[in-house]
Amino acid sequence: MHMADALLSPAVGATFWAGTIAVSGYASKKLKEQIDDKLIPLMGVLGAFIFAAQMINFTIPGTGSSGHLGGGMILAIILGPYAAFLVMASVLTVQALFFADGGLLALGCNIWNLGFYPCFLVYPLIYKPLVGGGKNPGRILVVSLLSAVVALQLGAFSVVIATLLSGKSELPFGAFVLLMQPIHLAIGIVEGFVTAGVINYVRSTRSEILESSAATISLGPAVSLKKVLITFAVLAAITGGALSWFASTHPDGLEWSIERVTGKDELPGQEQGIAPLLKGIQEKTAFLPDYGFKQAGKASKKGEPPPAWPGIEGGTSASGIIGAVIVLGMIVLIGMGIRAVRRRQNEQ
Amino acid sequence: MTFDEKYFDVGRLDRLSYQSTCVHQLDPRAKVVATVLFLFTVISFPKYEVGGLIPFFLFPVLLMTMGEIPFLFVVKKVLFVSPFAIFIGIFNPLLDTGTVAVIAGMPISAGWISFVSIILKFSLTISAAILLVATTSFPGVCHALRQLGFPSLFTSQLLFLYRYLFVLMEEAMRIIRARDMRAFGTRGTGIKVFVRLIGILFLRTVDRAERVYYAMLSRGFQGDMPSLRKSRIAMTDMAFMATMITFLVVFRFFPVTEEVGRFTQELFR
Amino acid sequence: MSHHIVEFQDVHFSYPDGTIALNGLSFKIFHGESVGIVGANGAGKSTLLMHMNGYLHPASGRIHVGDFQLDSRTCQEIRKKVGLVFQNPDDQLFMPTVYEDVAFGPLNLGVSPELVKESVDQALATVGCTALKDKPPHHLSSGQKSAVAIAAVIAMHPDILVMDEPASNLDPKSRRKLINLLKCFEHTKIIASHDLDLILDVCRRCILIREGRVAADGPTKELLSDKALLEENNLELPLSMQKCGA
Amino acid sequence: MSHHIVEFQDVHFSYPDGTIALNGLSFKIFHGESVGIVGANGAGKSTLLMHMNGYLHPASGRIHVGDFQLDSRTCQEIRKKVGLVFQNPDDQLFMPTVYEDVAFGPLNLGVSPELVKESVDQALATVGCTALKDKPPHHLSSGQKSAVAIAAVIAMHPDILVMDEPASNLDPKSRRKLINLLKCFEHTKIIASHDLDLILDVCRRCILIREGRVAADGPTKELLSDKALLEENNLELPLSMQKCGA
Ligand SMILES: Nc1ncnc2c1ncn2[C@@H]1O[C@H](COP(=O)(O)OP(=O)(O)OP(=O)(O)O)[C@@H](O)[C@H]1O
Ligand SMILES: Nc1ncnc2c1ncn2[C@@H]1O[C@H](COP(=O)(O)OP(=O)(O)OP(=O)(O)O)[C@@H](O)[C@H]1O
Ligand SMILES: [Mg+2]
Ligand SMILES: [Mg+2]
Repeated sequence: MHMADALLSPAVGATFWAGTIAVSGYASKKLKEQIDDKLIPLMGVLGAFIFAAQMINFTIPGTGSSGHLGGGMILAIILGPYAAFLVMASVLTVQALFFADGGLLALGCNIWNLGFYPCFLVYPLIYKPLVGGGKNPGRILVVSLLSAVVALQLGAFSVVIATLLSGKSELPFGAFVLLMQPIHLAIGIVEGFVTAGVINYVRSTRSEILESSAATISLGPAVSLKKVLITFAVLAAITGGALSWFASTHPDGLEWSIERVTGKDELPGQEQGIAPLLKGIQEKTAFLPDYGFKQAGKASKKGEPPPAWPGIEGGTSASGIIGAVIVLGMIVLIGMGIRAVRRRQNEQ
Repeated sequence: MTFDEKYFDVGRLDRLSYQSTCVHQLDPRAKVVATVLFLFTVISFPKYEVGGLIPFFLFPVLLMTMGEIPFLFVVKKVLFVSPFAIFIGIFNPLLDTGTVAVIAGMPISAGWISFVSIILKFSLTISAAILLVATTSFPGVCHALRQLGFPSLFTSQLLFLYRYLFVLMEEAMRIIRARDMRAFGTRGTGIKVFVRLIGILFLRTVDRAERVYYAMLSRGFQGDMPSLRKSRIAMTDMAFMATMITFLVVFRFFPVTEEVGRFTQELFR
Repeated sequence: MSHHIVEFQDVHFSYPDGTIALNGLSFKIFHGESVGIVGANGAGKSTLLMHMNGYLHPASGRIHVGDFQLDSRTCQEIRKKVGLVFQNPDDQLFMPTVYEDVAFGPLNLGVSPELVKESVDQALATVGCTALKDKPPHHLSSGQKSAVAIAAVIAMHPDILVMDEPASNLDPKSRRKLINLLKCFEHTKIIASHDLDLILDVCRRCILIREGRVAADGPTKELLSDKALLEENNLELPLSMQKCGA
Repeated sequence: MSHHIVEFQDVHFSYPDGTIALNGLSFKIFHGESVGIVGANGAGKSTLLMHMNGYLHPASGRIHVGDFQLDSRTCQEIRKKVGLVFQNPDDQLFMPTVYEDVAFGPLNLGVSPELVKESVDQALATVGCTALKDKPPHHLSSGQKSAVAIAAVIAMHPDILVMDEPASNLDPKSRRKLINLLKCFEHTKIIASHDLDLILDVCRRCILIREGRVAADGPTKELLSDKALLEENNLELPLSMQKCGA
């Protein structure tokens, strides 16, 4: 669910960056105050750990497809929100640079979505108050699931908002939401299981790590898990209802998106998932030229002479296309020229 | 991609970044700033812009050739990376069906144009990010960020992250190989085993962080990461920035593609 | 059936960053042999072992294991035949208890639970670790971990046992125990190590790798007493042979 | 000034999980000595070294290094005197390039940039790695990493060089190079290792640790030829002494 540069407008990209930089600055300042210099190498090495762990795939039961770790919640639980946010920012920076996941402008947005929500909303408002003493594995599991799901839902929703505000995509709000949220519900559940599994494992083998971590200092009074769960269920029902109402005001959008969502139980980014989807879309769009052609034909019947090539907007689009081909050709030539010169230099 | 392939990929990019071509020798700050300006310029084009984006391919091509970065490597990265933009963009032709042009008798809908625009922007921005690190090296980028005012706490731990990336990826790779060697297909690769692997890797990571911290203490670490890097902006860097900005402005505000096309049409008329 | 069990024919392999790791490697290993693989740091030993059970695939050249030629379809089959023991047992022991860890491989092979139990018990007995059955691996000493890692592999009844640096970081006594253990295995054994004394003790035959190619291949005793050859390859006489001449 | 440079007096230490690692350890090391620390896996060697420059503090007992008694106030001073080379060079090379890594210590000591440059260059020259200056550590071979890790420590001009398993995973030639390098250091040297041949080559004196206590202490030659004592401690004769008698 990495946001991509190509979908962003400069204003939206810059806004997210501004938010991210502000939070990073705040987090750095907070950390500087309480710093234990042990934290710098720990943060760096844990960042590398998250990065490496994200590269490991596992099989999701029942689907045969594979998932991987996000890591925001684990970091927040181990390091506390400030350090976790910075580490998450670093992990995403490295991803943007080494895997080009998303791109550099979208990085601000991605850090916000995958770092801010888990560290500064979900961790202090859900995980920490609910987990209690952090001693009960069952409770850790439930709270981790809830936290991961909420964090990912917020992140996914944020992607939708950013994309819509940027205005580069035609997807209507309702359809987009219905496309993103269910997928991220699945991802969130998996993430929650993994988070709880790792935390419980660490707790059972080396509990001192969790106890000494910055995150567990000054635990607030434990809130009743039941109450919060009920509240969440109610909230979920309300938002679900609202969203589907919203979506149903865009009926055609709803129709096809439901079709897609139900036809597809894998995570995005899986080849198996996307290939048939793309194929379907190709089939859908195949009628477009045909359809357009008829329209053009109809227009010509009305007596106007059919627009001769290069078409309606005559000059502009023709010279545009010719120009594009020539410019591209020139760029390729320049590239090949430099390469040839280099090769000759190297040979000498 | 398997773990090995991902790991090798990162390693290869990292190795490319330690070459010493003229592009690699430019000041990292200049390259970071230039990349950001480039990205903003590309992104600032409106939704339906196609022609105006094409001249911008000059930059990646120049960086690739001058910086001796294999062309196919970058193309592969761009193709295989982050399907999200394409995934979302592909809806445009579906939903935005108004015909805006007819070319060679074939009507083109606005959706297709905005989709092509997304693809072009995508290729440009992704290759810019890859080329930044391939021609600057990751530590170079980090030092540039620090000099440009990012908090030193952030950049220091980013450098640690970079350093231990390779160590931990190798560790993870060995663990994964050990799992896959006894997993035979998908039986042993479920979430239970995964959680344990991650748990073990985590504990080893924490222990390693401890040892690294000791190693730092033994060399007088007291909370500050000293740096010897005091790069000075040279004339070549200034020249690079000036050229870059000029070209960005020209390509952004002057319809180069169309003019070239019009000029050619005139020639053959 | 062919009587050789592993055959490399002109195998080439480069890592994606361009490092040439194997560069025309050819050899045959026959049933029941014990072969040491030696060479300088970076000679390509680990890369070679990774090919042996299809973790890496050759860029050119062919690899036969048993009746199979290695390719992406046969590599699962080949992994059943070839048991690889990793250098660092911590990489390999990831289940909650020793028993579960040793059972991991056989279970994934689809063996029935009773048979699994049997082969686990047998494997643990072979390496003398039956008493450790219910311990979590992280509470074991390094020597015990090495032994359990070997048990985990032999529980899958491989035809060939392949090991990368089996004795590093073991104290001399645990190392000696490991050597004795290895000596009494009937399997075909292939061991890569810098510990030339271990190779001398365990392996009859020795293959010397240099820059991804076979530089010498012959009886361990002869090869490891050829001072000039060893020096050329960043090696030296096994320690137990060094002082005696002097 | 005291003429002994390191002194442990009845040092006890347990890890938080209750493992007793040091259990009444006492010894003195004098200026210019080279001392090998040997013992079985888990005997407490690494724990001992960690005390030597104050990462771990004894639960009871006293440690003197030079003129200081180790406590949380003096440990900064003591760290300047004691250069610790870790077993795994990856733990120690934490900066992005070799040069920056070697410079890290001197810079933290507040040395001026020119002097830093000088001592870095000198340290790299000592270990023969000048050419690697601008490389990132993860592109080095294991032998090179070990050498650079030593350079990083000697660039701080410590009085005492402390090493944990310096030769593991090195090929025999690189190991020999390292031994020669160690031999020509003038420093007081303390080396913990399972490689008894290395200890025999480099150290005059040897301390044998068992269960967190000194089990024997004496000239290396004598100690490492006492077969019974070694056997008791999970060790065995250095390989280079084994075959000769036979
Ligand atoms: N992941 C990798 N990416 C790039 N090059 C690699 C990688 N792994 C190994 N190499 C290179 O391949 C060559 C062979 O490495 P290999 O690990 O097989 O050597 P080795 O003989 O096992 O060495 P050692 O004795 O140090 O274990 C070396 O030059 C090494 O630097
Ligand atoms: N972080 C730790 N927490 C708990 N126990 C530990 C820890 N590190 C070591 N120990 C235990 O302390 C004892 C001494 O360990 P130490 O690492 O000092 O042994 P060693 O002599 O260095 O062994 P080796 O030769 O295997 O390196 C062992 O019983 C070990 O299990
Ligand atoms: Mg190896
Ligand atoms: Mg130790």
